[in-house]
Amino acid sequence: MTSHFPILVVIIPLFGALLTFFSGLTRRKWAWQITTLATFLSFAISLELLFSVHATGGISYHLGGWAPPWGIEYVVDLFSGYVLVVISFISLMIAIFSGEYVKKQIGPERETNFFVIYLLLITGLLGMIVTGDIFNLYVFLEIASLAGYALVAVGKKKGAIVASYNYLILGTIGAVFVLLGIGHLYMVTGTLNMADLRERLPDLYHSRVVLTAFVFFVIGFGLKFALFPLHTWLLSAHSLAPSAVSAILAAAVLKVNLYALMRVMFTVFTPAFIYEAVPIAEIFFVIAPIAIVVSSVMALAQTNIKRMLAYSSIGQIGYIVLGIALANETALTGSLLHMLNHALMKGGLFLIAGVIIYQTGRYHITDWKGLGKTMPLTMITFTICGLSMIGVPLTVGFVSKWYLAMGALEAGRWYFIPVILVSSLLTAMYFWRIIEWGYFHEPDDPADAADRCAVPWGMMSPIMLIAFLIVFFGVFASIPQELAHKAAVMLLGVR
Amino acid sequence: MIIDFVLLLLVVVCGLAAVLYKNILNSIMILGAYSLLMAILWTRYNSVDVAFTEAAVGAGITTVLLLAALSRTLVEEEEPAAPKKALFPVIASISRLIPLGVVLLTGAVLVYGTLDMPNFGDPSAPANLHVAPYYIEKSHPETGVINFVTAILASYRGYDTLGEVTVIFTAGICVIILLRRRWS
Amino acid sequence: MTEQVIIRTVSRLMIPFIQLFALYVIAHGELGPGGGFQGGVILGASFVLHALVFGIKAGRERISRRVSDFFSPAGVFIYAAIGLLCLLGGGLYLEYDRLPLIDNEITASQLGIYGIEIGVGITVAAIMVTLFFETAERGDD
Amino acid sequence: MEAMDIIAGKYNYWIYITLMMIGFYAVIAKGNLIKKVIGLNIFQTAVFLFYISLAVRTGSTAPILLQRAHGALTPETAVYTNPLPHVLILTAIVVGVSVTAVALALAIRIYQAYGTLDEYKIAKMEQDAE
Repeated sequence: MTSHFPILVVIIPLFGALLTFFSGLTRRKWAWQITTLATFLSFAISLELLFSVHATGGISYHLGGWAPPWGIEYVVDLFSGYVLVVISFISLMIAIFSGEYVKKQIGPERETNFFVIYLLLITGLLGMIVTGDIFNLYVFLEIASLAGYALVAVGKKKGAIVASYNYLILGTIGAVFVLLGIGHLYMVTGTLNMADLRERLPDLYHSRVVLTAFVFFVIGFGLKFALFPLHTWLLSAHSLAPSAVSAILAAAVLKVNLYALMRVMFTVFTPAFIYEAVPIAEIFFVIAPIAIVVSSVMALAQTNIKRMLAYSSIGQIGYIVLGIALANETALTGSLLHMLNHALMKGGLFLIAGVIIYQTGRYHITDWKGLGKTMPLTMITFTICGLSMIGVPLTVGFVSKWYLAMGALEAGRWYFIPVILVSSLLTAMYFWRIIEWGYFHEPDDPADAADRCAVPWGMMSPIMLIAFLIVFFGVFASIPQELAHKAAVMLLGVR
Repeated sequence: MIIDFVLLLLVVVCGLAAVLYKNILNSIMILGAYSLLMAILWTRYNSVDVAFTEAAVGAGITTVLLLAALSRTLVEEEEPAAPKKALFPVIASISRLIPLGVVLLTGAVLVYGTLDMPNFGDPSAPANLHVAPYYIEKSHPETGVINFVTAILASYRGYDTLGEVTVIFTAGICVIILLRRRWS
Repeated sequence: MTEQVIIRTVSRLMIPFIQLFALYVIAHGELGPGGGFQGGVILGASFVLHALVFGIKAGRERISRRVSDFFSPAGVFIYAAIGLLCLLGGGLYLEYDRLPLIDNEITASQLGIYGIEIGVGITVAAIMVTLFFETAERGDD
Repeated sequence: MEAMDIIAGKYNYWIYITLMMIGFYAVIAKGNLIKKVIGLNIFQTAVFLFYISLAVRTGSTAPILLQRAHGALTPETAVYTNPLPHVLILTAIVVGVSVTAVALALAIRIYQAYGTLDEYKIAKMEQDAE
């Protein structure tokens, strides 16, 4: 059975979605239970896969028994194994959280279908991670995208539907661009398998067709993971969606689309192409600092907590992109670590915002007066996530920023260090406001303090686990660092 | 050859007309014609399966869905909202040109890429030489299927097709969650 | 109203044939153009045609929400489950040659392909029906 | 002569690029939400035309094994069109109709909530609401 893990990790959420839908037809309320079980199994299998690739090297699984390049291949290596664990973990946390959250925020009649779509989203994301076939990547990209569009619109906010529509239009343009890129590559190589493409491309590095394909991949995926300045859809989609959905979009969907671009850049085109044949690093060197600083400034100007978090995501994507452009092991390690860290921090922050809105209905941080007294546990976890976003030592946020800064020095580009510092300072300012409102102001109505403590444990426990991990991996940084470093070496070594 | 050319021109004309008509009902009808012409064109390019699908989906289901959506909304394209008094009229008029610029830029990139492509119909184009001949030689002995497209669709790339069915299932559930009113 | 009568009579006559043709297309994908997807679309379209001619309400009587809801995931389930059956036979996912209980590899492969085409057809037909009715049905009727 | 060769030799690709630009323009420049979906369809179909075009081999026959009438079941007797892009586009057509359906569902919901399908009017209402 172990040998089938690469496919099971994707197919279990799919079966979960189907069973959830069937259970809905029989009026049984098993949606949340099935979802949690399916995401848990996926997470467990991902962990086992990561251990085994760490011990013995990459796994290739031939779907349908057809050898690549004729059939579709699934590939688990250190990079995909690492991202698989991150995404399946965060999807498990958000699934647990959603049990109570969905009942109140989305409504009982939509509950079953919410979880069906949630599981389909996870199927799509996990499928994108393990696939070694570039067209299969597109198919699963579309599963994840469609599910994502619908999830944005299920909330009660009117504007969310418009946000979802805009997300759909830009997302589809991105997907069609990816499809065009695939067509261009297929045209000159005659294959769709990523490993096979890598072998056949070097002779064609100066072909205009290949260059065009590369441009469309970057723009297509860039639209999907909100690469500055293609991020416009993100702000309304992430801020108006229900908080659990915002969390999965920011923590998982952005990451997986970024992963897909990295997959294409590093294992299809190889570092030799992306760093030497095209000026993509130079472009990222311009985009990333602007994204990092501008988004921090804009986040500082927001009073709506979710909009603030959405702006901050654009900057965090900027950090990851910067690490890719710096092109050395240290910086790329930083990027990979930041993918994990941002998934934990932003996932955690959106869930916490969800809890506070769930309990108090307050979106504006100026209304969060005295939350430190009325919802102490929630505010502590918020503070931990906030400190990590700033990059305070002993949190994960510090580790990845440290690696990025060291990578910048190593690349001889010291001028990115002030950028990181300024952005950290701005981040400190916009989180400090909230912490100040929460701890140093008296609550409007102290009487309801007791009432507000009663956040369901089903919602609090995943948040507390995330906050714990932020500190744990901040202190014992070597565990993810070792994995990320090995994955970075593998990516850069594929020459 | 001449027929292909006429069909291609007709497709472009239909595409333009579908975009330019103010009345959306007309647009939808022309879009249906566009899909049907596309299907005929593809039959001429020997892709019978795709043509069949495009005729059923593009000209059939898509048109019906568009009409159904139209019956619940508006038939005419509305007059655009009165433009706000712009502080800098120059910037406002430039910003209206941005979409055109984006489109032209995309077109330019595509033209640039196309310059290095093998000619249309080139039998020795790389796309036809690497993986494809294997299917043509082996698919019947290996899968027992006569239609190569079905053999690849269902067997060699059967997992893609599972993904495809999942996509359409996802779309169904998405539409249900968005539009269903009475849940009982 | 005579036009209506003509359309209704013709549709009543045509729909069974369209459905028969749809089944033919689903089953015939191995030999000629067509397959589960095309056949499924035609099957779904036959119900849509019925609803267009006789009204949405009459259409829903022909194929109720319970039925289309049940069949939508059923097709995907059949497809994915055939993949799992191949695991039981000792093969890889969707490796039809290894379907359990069938000795001849080519027969197994053909059966597997038939099975998934039927799965595709079921889901596509049911979803097409769902898409149409959910889009066209107003909340108040 | 070379320029003529480029123009005539790749005429199909020029057509698909034109169509793609038409569709893309409608998607990003049109204000009506249903018109955008129509543009999206043209945009996607243009890419399908690209895939189908790259599969064409002059003088080839449809990718279905020529059979019994000629006695032999060997594929060598004929040159077939490349079947792989056809398979990919079958999948992509399904994706296209799925996206269209979801986009239309959203457009209907937007119309119910705002009473208009004009992007700019909706944006204005959203601004006023804030």
